[in-house]
Amino acid sequence: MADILAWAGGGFVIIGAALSLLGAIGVLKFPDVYTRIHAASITDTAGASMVLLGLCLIAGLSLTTLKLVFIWMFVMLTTPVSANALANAAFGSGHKPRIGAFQIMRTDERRKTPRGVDAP
Amino acid sequence: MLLLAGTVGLLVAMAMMIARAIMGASHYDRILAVNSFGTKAVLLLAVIGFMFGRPAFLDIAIVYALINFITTIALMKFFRYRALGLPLCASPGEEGGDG
Amino acid sequence: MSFFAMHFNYIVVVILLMAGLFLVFSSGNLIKRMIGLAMFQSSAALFFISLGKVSGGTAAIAVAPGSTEARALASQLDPAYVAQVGVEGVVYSNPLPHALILTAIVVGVATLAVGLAIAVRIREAFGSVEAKDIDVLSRVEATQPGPQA
Amino acid sequence: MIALDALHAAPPVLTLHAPVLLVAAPLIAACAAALAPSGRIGWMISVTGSVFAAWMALALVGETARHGLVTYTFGGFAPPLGIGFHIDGFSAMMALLISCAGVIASIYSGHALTTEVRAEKHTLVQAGFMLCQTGLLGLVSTGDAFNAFVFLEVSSIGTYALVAIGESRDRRALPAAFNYLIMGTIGATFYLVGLGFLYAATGTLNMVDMAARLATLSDSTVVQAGFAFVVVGLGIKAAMFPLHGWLPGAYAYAPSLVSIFLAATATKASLYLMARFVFDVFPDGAAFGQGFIHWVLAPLAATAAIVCSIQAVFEREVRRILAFSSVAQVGFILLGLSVGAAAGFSGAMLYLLAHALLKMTLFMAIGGLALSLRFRTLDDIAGIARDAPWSATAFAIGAAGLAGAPLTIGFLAKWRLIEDALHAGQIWIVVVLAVASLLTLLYVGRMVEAVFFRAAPAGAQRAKEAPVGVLAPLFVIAGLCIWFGIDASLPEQLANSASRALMGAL
Amino acid sequence: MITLPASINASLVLDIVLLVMLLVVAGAIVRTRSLLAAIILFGVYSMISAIWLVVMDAPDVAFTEAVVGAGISTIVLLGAILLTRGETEKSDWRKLIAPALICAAVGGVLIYAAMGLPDLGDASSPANAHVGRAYLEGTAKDIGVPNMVTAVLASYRGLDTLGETAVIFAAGIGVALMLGFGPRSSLASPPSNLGDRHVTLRVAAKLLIPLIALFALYVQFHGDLGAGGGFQAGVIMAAAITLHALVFGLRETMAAIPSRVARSVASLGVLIYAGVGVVCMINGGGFLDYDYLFPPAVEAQIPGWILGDGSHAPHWGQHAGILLIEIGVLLTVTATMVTVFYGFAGRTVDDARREAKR
Repeated sequence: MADILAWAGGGFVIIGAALSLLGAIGVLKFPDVYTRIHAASITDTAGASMVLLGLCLIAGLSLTTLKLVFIWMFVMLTTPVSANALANAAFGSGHKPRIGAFQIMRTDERRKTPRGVDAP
Repeated sequence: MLLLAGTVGLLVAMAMMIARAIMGASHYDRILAVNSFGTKAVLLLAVIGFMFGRPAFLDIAIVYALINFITTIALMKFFRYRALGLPLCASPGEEGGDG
Repeated sequence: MSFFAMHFNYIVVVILLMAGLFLVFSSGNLIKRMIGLAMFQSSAALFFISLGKVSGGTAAIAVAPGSTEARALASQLDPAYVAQVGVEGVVYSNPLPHALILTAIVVGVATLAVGLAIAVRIREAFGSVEAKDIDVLSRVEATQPGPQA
Repeated sequence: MIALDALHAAPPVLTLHAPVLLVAAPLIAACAAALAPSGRIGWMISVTGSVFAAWMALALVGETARHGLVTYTFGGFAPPLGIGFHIDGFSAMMALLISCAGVIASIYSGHALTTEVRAEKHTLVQAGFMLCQTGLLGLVSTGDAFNAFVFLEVSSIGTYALVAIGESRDRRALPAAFNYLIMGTIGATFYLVGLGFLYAATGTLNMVDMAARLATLSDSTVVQAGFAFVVVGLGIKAAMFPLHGWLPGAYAYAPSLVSIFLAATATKASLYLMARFVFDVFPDGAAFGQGFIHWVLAPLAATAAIVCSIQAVFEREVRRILAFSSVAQVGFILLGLSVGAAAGFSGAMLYLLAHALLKMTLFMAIGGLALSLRFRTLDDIAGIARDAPWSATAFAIGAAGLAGAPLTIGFLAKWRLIEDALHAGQIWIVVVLAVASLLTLLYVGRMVEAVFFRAAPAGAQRAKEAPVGVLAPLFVIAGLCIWFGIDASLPEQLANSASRALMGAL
Repeated sequence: MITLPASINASLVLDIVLLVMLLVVAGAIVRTRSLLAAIILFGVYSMISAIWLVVMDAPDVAFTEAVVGAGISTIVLLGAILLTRGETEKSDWRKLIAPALICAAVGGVLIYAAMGLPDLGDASSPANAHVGRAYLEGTAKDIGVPNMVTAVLASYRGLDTLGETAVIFAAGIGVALMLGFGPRSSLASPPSNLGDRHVTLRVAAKLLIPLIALFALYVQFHGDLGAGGGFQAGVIMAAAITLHALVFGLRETMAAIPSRVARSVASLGVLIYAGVGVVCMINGGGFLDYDYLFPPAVEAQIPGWILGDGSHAPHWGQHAGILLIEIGVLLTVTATMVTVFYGFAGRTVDDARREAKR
């Protein structure tokens, strides 16, 4: 039984790590701040959930599990909030998304802001 | 063994975050990278604790999550308001601002 | 190769120390100098911690002798090694450098805070945090007030 | 004058705990001063703390004269496991010097602070000043090398901010303080790295234990690196010649309270620690041994004594002249130390004491004048003797001592230094001392000439005589300069006992 | 020859990977001209070194590095560049030659010497065999707390920690002397031109602040059992207060904790620490000898069940002494960090201009 739990736990950890990795690729490859925030925050919460779930399975029921749950709560609370605050701040300071509804920019405007560099 | 694989995955993801933080483009990208790096570091610490057989070190992971959040807020506030001491809205009762 | 791996920590310490020192001496910006100073100090911390590591050791927080945790930790190591360097069946890393470096880190943050506070006042008094500008203004000042300047 | 070994300054209970009370008293006074409701009360607390520390230092001087060595164990764990204070004649002399300088400076600060610093900050300045004193006293008493680092930083971090508040008089205090902070931290970190190497080689941090273990070790690159980094680190802190760049600014632009205290003590405490390492922790032969002293220490010290004296001759700002002179005098002391292994250290020790007294007199006289007159250069203080005769007299006494005029302690100290050099057979050191003394005479002459024999420029602001609260400690110190010049038995006893301590193994 | 098991190799590999990351980040810090980027990267640098410290079995130090390097340092640095300027000027390469030579000389000496150091992890090196080993063997008998780092820090080398507390106190005094005691211009005015509400943030902060404070207390009182202690707890507590100030404004925070109170608490903490030492002295021991903290008559009255598996001598004095001094450290560190934050956050560019005119 314990063995199965340990293997399952390990599996969840790997899934979580893979999710984080996917998110990281997104952050590296996506074209602008908003898409990157999107990639990072979603995979961070999901990846963290998976990893912590896996560790819970390995740990069994103890103070350690409680701490893991605490970390999970913390991550679930803070990651979306900081992603939200970040996107809010970026948008408020005039960053224009490159894809989606704001994509249609005037050509001269697009020329002014080269790829990957934001307007002040 | 599985934990080791997880560790490697997280380390690679962290390395990518470092790359983003160095390349940056805008400072918002950097904050994002640091924040995401922090989350992954929390996970890595947790996994390492199990791998080395001392899960008691989860406290450090908790601290990390916490400090990471506060730093992100401070950075965000820095860019948006150019001051650390200002409140985020007019006052607890009325919400100021004109749109 | 093994020699290199076993001294890699020290090499990194030296490189970080050089990088910090370089930043302190080469940067004209006072804030950046403080960042360099912080890096410089942290390299000393890395040095001490590397000295205190014991192979196969665990953190110096006592594990109850004979507990499952203690047995799990010992099971990964050669019993002869554990008997030789372990304390009650568990191998620990050296706690002394950790205690020293805790103190040193605190000293570092204290220095950083005071240094930055002075840098802020410099900016207010001279209008710049570039060493170049400050030098020029100081030199001008040195010649100003005397009657026969 | 009484003999030191008959000195029973404090009751036995206090004497037993004197080593720790010496350090704890200023620390507690610092906390109390920070809590004080007004600057006046903060000042009283600070004076009380300093006086208590000086009392304890006096008790320790007596104890060390009788027993040679006083040890104190903290936490009930004997070194090397725990931290121990290890106080011999040298430590006791330094402790007495530092605490007495603290008393004088804190009494002086009652008047000086009111004109130099805004009232709301007085309690904090007193607290910082007491912390600075705590650090230096701990530094000279401790027998643990890492503990010395901690105390070094306690005093330094207090000092950086104290130097910087000199900005209200001259904004150049800020960059000077920043420079001091950077160089000081680099020095302290070098010391720490060196300590890391020594710890790697010996596995201990206690200096006695370290010395014992180094004696059994063969000379390795690790030990040599440890020695080099410790010496360079402390050399920066002690303003040893090529590493002295931070000093002139820090001394010149600090508020007078701080420059008085620093000039008398700060570099000397670092010199103390360096001497401990060079002569005690590393017995002859280990690391670079005598080669280091002959081929590095002595030539650098000689260069310092000459080059910085020349710089002082060509400097225009009064306080910077004194600051450059301080670097040069550090060179004198180091020269004295370098011949010490052959001829004994008492000359160097006497010179250290003398220089502390003289520099305090000079900086305090200048500080007293600055209370009523803003000045920078020699021209600004031309003819000031007519407006403030008493301060000018004290200044003249200090200046005469610095130049080595007979009947002052300065003459005696220089004489002994030259005697020691002759005794060691180092003629070139005698030549260097003579040349540097001539240069000293030059810049001292310039200052005295400006103060006494030049007419004040027309329409210049007039100075006022310093208040009694400043003149009293000033004349105590100036009086000591002369008294010790005539009857030097007390400083000589101190210096001899310090010299014996440094000569004997730990 | 003892064969190394997989976990040791794993830790060696982790060690090397993390150090390489550290080098890369350090290189980026040296190269970047944007101060902000440097500060953000410095946060990353601290985070990596904290993970590395865990790998090197130093969780206590990792704790400190995490809260100090990634937390306090970053916030203080941000506060500092707010009051200065964001970019550094490009320096002439000719001016870089001398610093590069100095660094190369220092580095050369160090590399040469470091090659003579014992291997990483050598249990029989002098560093690990002499005094360090004595602590490992003696802590259970002498002090009776599981966390040996705490034992060394608070009891064996308690004087160092008193000095460390004094250093922190000195830094608080220094920053207060330089930057004053909090806001002078009106900081109450909201950023009215920006229409942010940040409802989520405020709700989340309200939830989190008590949790963080609670966690700080856990770290404080768990310090002799696991990683943690007064310093770490103090910084975490200060972080909670900082978060409050960041979200609700400095005015609100200073209404709750005026700077005068913060400064008094800072000196109170040092006084508690020194006071414990003096009490031990009055009871007949040495300074900070906690075994003398309670007079024997009192110690006999303490019932055995309070702490106790009874495996070692009880050491009431040691436990109580460590507890008390850690409280002293907590108070000083919290109050000082808050004072430092007030100093940096409470000053605005307007203040600076006014001060310059004066």
